[in-house]
Amino acid sequence: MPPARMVVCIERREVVARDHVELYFRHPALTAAVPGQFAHILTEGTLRRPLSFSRLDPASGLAAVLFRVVGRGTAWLAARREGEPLDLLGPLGRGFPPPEPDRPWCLVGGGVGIPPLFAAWARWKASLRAPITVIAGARTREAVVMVEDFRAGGAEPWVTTDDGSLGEAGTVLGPLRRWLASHPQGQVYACGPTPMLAAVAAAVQGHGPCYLGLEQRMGCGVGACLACVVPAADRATWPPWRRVCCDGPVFLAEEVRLE
Amino acid sequence: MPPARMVVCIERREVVARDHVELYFRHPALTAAVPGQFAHILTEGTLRRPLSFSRLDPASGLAAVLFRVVGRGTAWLAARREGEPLDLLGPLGRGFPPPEPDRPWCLVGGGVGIPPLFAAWARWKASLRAPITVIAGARTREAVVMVEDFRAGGAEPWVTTDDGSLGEAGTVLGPLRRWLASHPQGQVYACGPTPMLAAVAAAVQGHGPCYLGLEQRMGCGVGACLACVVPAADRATWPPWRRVCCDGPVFLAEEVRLE
Amino acid sequence: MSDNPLAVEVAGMALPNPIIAASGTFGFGPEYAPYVNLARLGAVAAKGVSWDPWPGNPPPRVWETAAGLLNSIGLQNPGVEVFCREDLPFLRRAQTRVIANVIGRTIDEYARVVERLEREAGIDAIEVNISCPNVKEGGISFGQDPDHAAAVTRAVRAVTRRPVIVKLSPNVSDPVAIAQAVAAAGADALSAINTVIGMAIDLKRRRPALGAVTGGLSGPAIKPIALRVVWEVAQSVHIPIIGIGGIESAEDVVEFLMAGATAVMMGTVTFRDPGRMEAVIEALPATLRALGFECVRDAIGAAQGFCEEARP
Amino acid sequence: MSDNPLAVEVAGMALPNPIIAASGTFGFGPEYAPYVNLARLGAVAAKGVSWDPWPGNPPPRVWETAAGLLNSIGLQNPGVEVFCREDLPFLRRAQTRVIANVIGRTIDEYARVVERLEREAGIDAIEVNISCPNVKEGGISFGQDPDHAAAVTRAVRAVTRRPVIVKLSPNVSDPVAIAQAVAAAGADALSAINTVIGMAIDLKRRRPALGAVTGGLSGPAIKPIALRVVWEVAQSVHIPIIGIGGIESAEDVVEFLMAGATAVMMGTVTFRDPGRMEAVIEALPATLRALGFECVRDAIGAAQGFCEEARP
Ligand SMILES: Cc1cc2nc3c(=O)[nH]c(=O)nc-3n(C[C@H](O)[C@H](O)[C@H](O)COP(=O)(O)OP(=O)(O)OC[C@H]3O[C@@H](n4cnc5c(N)ncnc54)[C@H](O)[C@@H]3O)c2cc1C
Ligand SMILES: Cc1cc2nc3c(=O)[nH]c(=O)nc-3n(C[C@H](O)[C@H](O)[C@H](O)COP(=O)(O)OP(=O)(O)OC[C@H]3O[C@@H](n4cnc5c(N)ncnc54)[C@H](O)[C@@H]3O)c2cc1C
Ligand SMILES: Cc1cc2nc3c(=O)[nH]c(=O)nc-3n(C[C@H](O)[C@H](O)[C@H](O)COP(=O)(O)O)c2cc1C
Ligand SMILES: Cc1cc2nc3c(=O)[nH]c(=O)nc-3n(C[C@H](O)[C@H](O)[C@H](O)COP(=O)(O)O)c2cc1C
Ligand code: FES
Ligand code: FES
Repeated sequence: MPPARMVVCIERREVVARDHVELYFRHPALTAAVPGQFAHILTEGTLRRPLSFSRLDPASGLAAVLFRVVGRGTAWLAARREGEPLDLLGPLGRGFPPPEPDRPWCLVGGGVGIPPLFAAWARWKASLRAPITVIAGARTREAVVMVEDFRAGGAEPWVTTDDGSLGEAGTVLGPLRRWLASHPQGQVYACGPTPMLAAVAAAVQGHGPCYLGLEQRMGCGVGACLACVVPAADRATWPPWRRVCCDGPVFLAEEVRLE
Repeated sequence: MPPARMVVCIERREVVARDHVELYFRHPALTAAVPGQFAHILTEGTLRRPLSFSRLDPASGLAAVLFRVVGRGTAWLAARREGEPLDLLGPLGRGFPPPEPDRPWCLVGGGVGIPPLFAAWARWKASLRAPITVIAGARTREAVVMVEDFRAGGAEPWVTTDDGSLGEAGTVLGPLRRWLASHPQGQVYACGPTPMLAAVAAAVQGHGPCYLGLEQRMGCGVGACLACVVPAADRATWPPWRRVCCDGPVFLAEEVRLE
Repeated sequence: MSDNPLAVEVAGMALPNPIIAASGTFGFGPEYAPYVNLARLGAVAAKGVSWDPWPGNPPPRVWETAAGLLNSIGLQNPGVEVFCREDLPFLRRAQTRVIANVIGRTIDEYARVVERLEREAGIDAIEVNISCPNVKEGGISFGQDPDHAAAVTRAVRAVTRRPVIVKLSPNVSDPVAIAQAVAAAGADALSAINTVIGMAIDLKRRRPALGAVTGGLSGPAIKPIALRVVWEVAQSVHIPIIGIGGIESAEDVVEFLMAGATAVMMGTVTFRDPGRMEAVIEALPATLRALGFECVRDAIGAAQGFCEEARP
Repeated sequence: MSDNPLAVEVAGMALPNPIIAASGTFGFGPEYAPYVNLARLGAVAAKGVSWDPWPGNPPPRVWETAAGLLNSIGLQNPGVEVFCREDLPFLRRAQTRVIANVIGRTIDEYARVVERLEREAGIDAIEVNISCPNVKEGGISFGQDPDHAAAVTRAVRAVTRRPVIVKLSPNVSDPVAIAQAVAAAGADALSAINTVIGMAIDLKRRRPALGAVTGGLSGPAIKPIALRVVWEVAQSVHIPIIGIGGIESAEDVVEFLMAGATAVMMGTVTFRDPGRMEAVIEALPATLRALGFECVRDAIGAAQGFCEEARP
C-alpha cells in the first residue's frame, strides 16, 4: 500500500515484558504492508519515532508495533491507553523481500529486532518448502520478546541471552554459526542492534543471501532530509550512503557498511 | 507567615464563570497571609504564574486563587482536578495594609482584580467602624466575579460592565467618582488592569489614601531577578523602579507611575 | 491578487500565500508529495545544490534538543546537473513556485551553479545559501564576512535574471552588516535565518551526538533568535525579508510578519507534521483578522511602526 | 577534597561541587535564602555590579519562549559601593563561595569596580561580564571584539589578585578568538555562555514584547549553543571553563563536563524551581556513577578525548 498519514486507534495494549509494550491497531489496509517496513509515529518531542511492524495480520485486520521504553518518546507511547489515537506515517521504507521458497530460511533477531522478523515469519512461513529456523537473542530473558508468539504459530525459536538467564548463554552468533554449518546456502534475515548485525553479516558472508533490518536516527522518515544515512559498501558510486528510511531499512548485507 | 515553597492539594475546584476558575487548598498557616499577597504557582512553561489569594480563611483553613484563563499556564491550572497537588511559592509580596477603622473604605476591583479585594474585605470588614463600599467592574457580566460572595458576606457591590450586560453600563470610575464626592477623605483599595488603576489613581488624587494592587511580568517572584519593575513616581531617588513582586504588589498610588 | 488576503510579492515573485517550505527540509519535492499538496504552498525551496555532488557528513546527522533539532547533514546533494535532469522536472510539474537553493565552496562554484540553473525553466527564484554551518569550506564562511557575502551575491547577480534571495546566518556578531552588504551587492531579498551552530553530547557513547560533532540548531528554540535578526535587518535594508526559524503556527507567522518579514519558511515542523504548512495557510486569514489585519500585507512590519513611534 | 567526588577546583577556587548560581538569576543572595541553602551550592555568582548605579531597561523585562526565556533587565544594579556596604555582608555570612560579577561602560569602569572590590573580604573570584546583550555601551560590545575583550581582561587582571573569570558571549562569529584573546590577557577561567540575543512580538499590543525591544535568550533552548561554545573553547584554551546555558538536570551537567567544562552555572531554572540546584547536587554522584565516572573530575572533557581519537 502507498504510504499515508493516518490516525489509528489503539485497539489493544499489552505489556509483554518489563519496559516492553505492544500496541495493536485495526487498519485492514495497513496489514498489506511488507514486513520490515515501519511506522513513523508522532509522540512528544521534535521528531516522530520509527517503529517496525511486529504484526501485519490481514485476517484480523490488526497491525501492531512492539517497542522497548528507552527514552521520552517510547515512554510517552507506553503510557497510551486503549482507545487513544496515534498519528502515524506509514507504511514506510522497503521491507524484506519474500524469501525464496526452496532455500532454508533463518530469522535472527536481537531484542526489539525480533518483532519485524515475527511479522516476516508469520507472512511467509507457509510459502516455504525448505526448513525455517528462528534465532532470538537479547541481553537478558525479559528482552527476548515474542517467543510465545512463535511457539503459538508452531515454531520453536533457538533462544540466547548474554547473561544466560534464558536459553543458551551467549549471543545469536553461536546458533547462527551452527545453522550455517548445516545450511551453507541458506537465506538469513536479521534485525537487531548494529553491532549484532555487523557480526551476523560477517558470519553469513560467503554463504546465502543475508538481509539486514537497520536502524539510524531519522528526521523526516520519508527520504527528504538525508538524516538517516548509513555508508554504502561501494565507496565509488554516488551517493556514498543509503537512506535507512526509504532505501531501507532492509538492505542486502553487501550493500552497506556497518561501523 | 514567612514565604516558603509548598505543595498543596487542590481541595475544591470551581468554575465560577466561563473561563474563570477558583482553586481552593487547605493550608491553615497560609491563611495567615495578608490579602493582596500572591502565590507563585508552578505550571507548564519556563516561569511560574503569579496569582493573588482570593480567600484566606483561618476559620476553614482554606486559601484560594481565582483566575481567568488567558494563556498556557492558566489553561493548565484550569485543567487540574480536585486532589491534585500544586507547587507554589508563597505568600509573596506585600499585601494591603489594614484599613484605618474610622475612614470610609471603598474597594474597587476590575475583573480578576476583584478576588484579592474580596480577601481584603473578608479579613477586615469587621474591624471598620466607617461604611464600606465595594465597586466591582469588568468588560462583561461573566467577568464580574465574586459578587455572590460579597452578598453572602452581607455587602451589596456596585457593579459596572463596559457593555452594560450587568449593573451600570460603563467603568468603575462612575461609581467611584460618586463615592468620592460623598466620601472625600475615604480610603480606596483598587486592583485590576493597569489602565483602570491609572484612572482610579487619577480620580482619587487629592482625596484619601489610595492603595493599588499592581501586575507586571515576573521572573523569580522573590526579588532576585529585577524583572517585575514599575517606574517609581520619584525619578530622582535610586532605584527609579519598584519591584512588584516584593516592594508590592500593593503600592500607595503616589509611589508609582502607571504608564 | 488583491482579492486574496494571503497574497504577497517577494522580489517580483508573486506568491499565493507567504508559506514556503524551507530548503533542506523538503527534499526535492516528491518525498513529501504523498502528504502535502505542493500547489497549495506559497513556494518550495529545494534542497541546496552545488556544482559537483557533495557527500555530506557522517551519521548520526540529527539529534533532538529542547524544542529544537540539531542537524549536520552537510549539504549532501547530487550536484546541479543531476538536479536539473532528475529533480527539477517534478517540481516544475508540481504547479508551485520553485526556489532553487545554491551552495558552493568558492564564489566561482556559486556562479557556475546559478549559470547552469539559468538554462532551466520552472525556477522562480534563486536562494543563495551562505550560511550553512555544516560545511567547512563555503557555506557559512561566506556568510560571516560582509565582503565575502557581497562578493558571492555580486557573482550570482551577474549570471541570473531571476530574483536572488540571500540566506543569512545568525552565527555572526552583526547580522545587519552582512544584510546591508548583500543588499548593496544586488540581492533582491533576504531569508533569515539559517540554523544556529550547536552541539550535544551522547552521554552513553561519551562522544558528540552528531557524527560531525557540531550541527545546526533549528525549531522553536531558535524562533526568538530569528525574530531578532528579521527585526534588525528589516530596519536597515529596503528589500523584502523571508523569516525562518521555529515557525509552527499562524501566530508565529504573524509574529514574523509584524517584525518585518514579507513571507516565511517552515522547516523542522514538517518532519513532525507534514500537514502543518497547509494547516497554517488555512488558519492564517482568521488569525490575521483576530489581530485586526485585513491581509498579510497589512501585518508586515506592523510592530516596527509602533515601536518607532514609542522611541524617544 | 579527594574524598568528595563532586569537588572541583576552578582557577584556584576550591568548590565542594560544580554547581554555581548564575549571575543575575540569584540576586545578591538573600532573596532566595528562604528556599535555598546557599552553603550547599558550589558557589553563588552575584548580580552584576558597576561603578555608578545603573537603572536598567523599561519593563516588561521578561517574556517566555519555547523552552526559553527572554530577559532585558539591562544590568540594573545599585553600584559597587552599595553592593559592598549592603549586599556583600549577607553573602559573606552565607558560608558559600562568592563570585562577584562586574560590568562597566568603559575599561576604566571595569577596573575601578574590581579595584573597589579588592578592598573587601569574602569574595572568591571576579567574573567579568563582557557579554550582556542588554546594554548599549559596555557589556557585549567588549565581548564581540578580541582586542577589546583582552583589554578589559588586562585592566581587571592588573588590579586584583583574585581569580578572574571572563564571561563569553555566544553572539559572535568566532567565540574561540575571543576566548584565546582573554586567556592570553590573563584570565584564569572562562564562563560560557551569556544569553543569546533574541526578541519576541506581543501580538496583541503589536509591538516588541520587551520594553527594550531585544533581550537575551536563556534556558534549555540555548543548551546546544552553549555546549558548542564550551566544546570549541575547551579545545583551544588551557584554562578552566564554567559551562552555562539551559542546565536543568544532573545529566545536563555531565554533558557540559564531558564537553570540557570544569563547573557549571544554573540560572533560569531557578525561577521555576528554586530547589533545582540542590536537587542536581544530590543527584550528581549517582548520575556520574551510572555513566561510569567516579567523580566530577573524571568526566571533564571525557567526550573530547573520545572524539579526538575518532578523528582521522
Ligand atoms: C527503522 C527502524 C525501526 C525500528 N523499530 C523498532 C521496534 O520495532 N521496536 C523498538 O523498540 N525500537 C525500534 N526502533 C528504535 C526506536 O526507533 C527507538 O528506540 C526510539 O525512536 C527511541 O525513542 P525515545 O524517544 O524513546 O528515545 P530517545 O533516546 O529519547 O530518542 C531521542 C531521539 O533519538 C532517536 N533514537 C533513539 N534511539 C534510536 C534508535 N535505536 N534508532 C533510531 N533512532 C533512535 C529517537 O527517534 C529520537 O529522535 C527502530 C528504529 C528504526 C530506525
Ligand atoms: C501579583 C499578581 C497577581 C495576579 N493575580 C491574579 C489573579 O488573582 N487572577 C488572575 O486571573 N490573574 C492574576 N494575575 C495575572 C496572572 O498572573 C496572568 O494572567 C497569568 O500569569 C497568565 O499566565 P498564562 O500562562 O495563562 O498566560 P500567558 O500569556 O501565556 O503567559 C505568558 C507569560 O506572561 C505572564 N503574564 C501574562 N499575563 C500577565 C499579567 N497580567 N501579569 C503578569 N504576568 C503575566 C505569565 O506569567 C507568563 O510568564 C496576577 C498577576 C500578578 C503580577
Ligand atoms: C535537516 C535540515 C537540513 C537543512 N538543509 C538546508 C539546506 O540545504 N540549505 C539551506 O539553506 N538551509 C537548510 N536548512 C535550514 C532550514 O532551511 C531553515 O533555515 C532552518 O531549519 C530554520 O527553520 P526551522 O526552524 O523552521 O527548521 C536545513 C535545516 C534542517 C533541519
Ligand atoms: C534575568 C536574568 C538576568 C541576568 N543577569 C546577568 C548578569 O547580571 N550578569 C551576567 O553575567 N549574566 C546575567 N544573566 C545570564 C545568566 O547568568 C546566564 O549566563 C544565562 O541565563 C544562561 O544560563 P541559564 O540558561 O541557566 O539561565 C542573566 C540571565 C537572566 C535570565
Ligand atoms: S529520515 Fe529523512 S531522509 Fe531518511
Ligand atoms: S519577579 Fe524577580 S524581582 Fe520581581
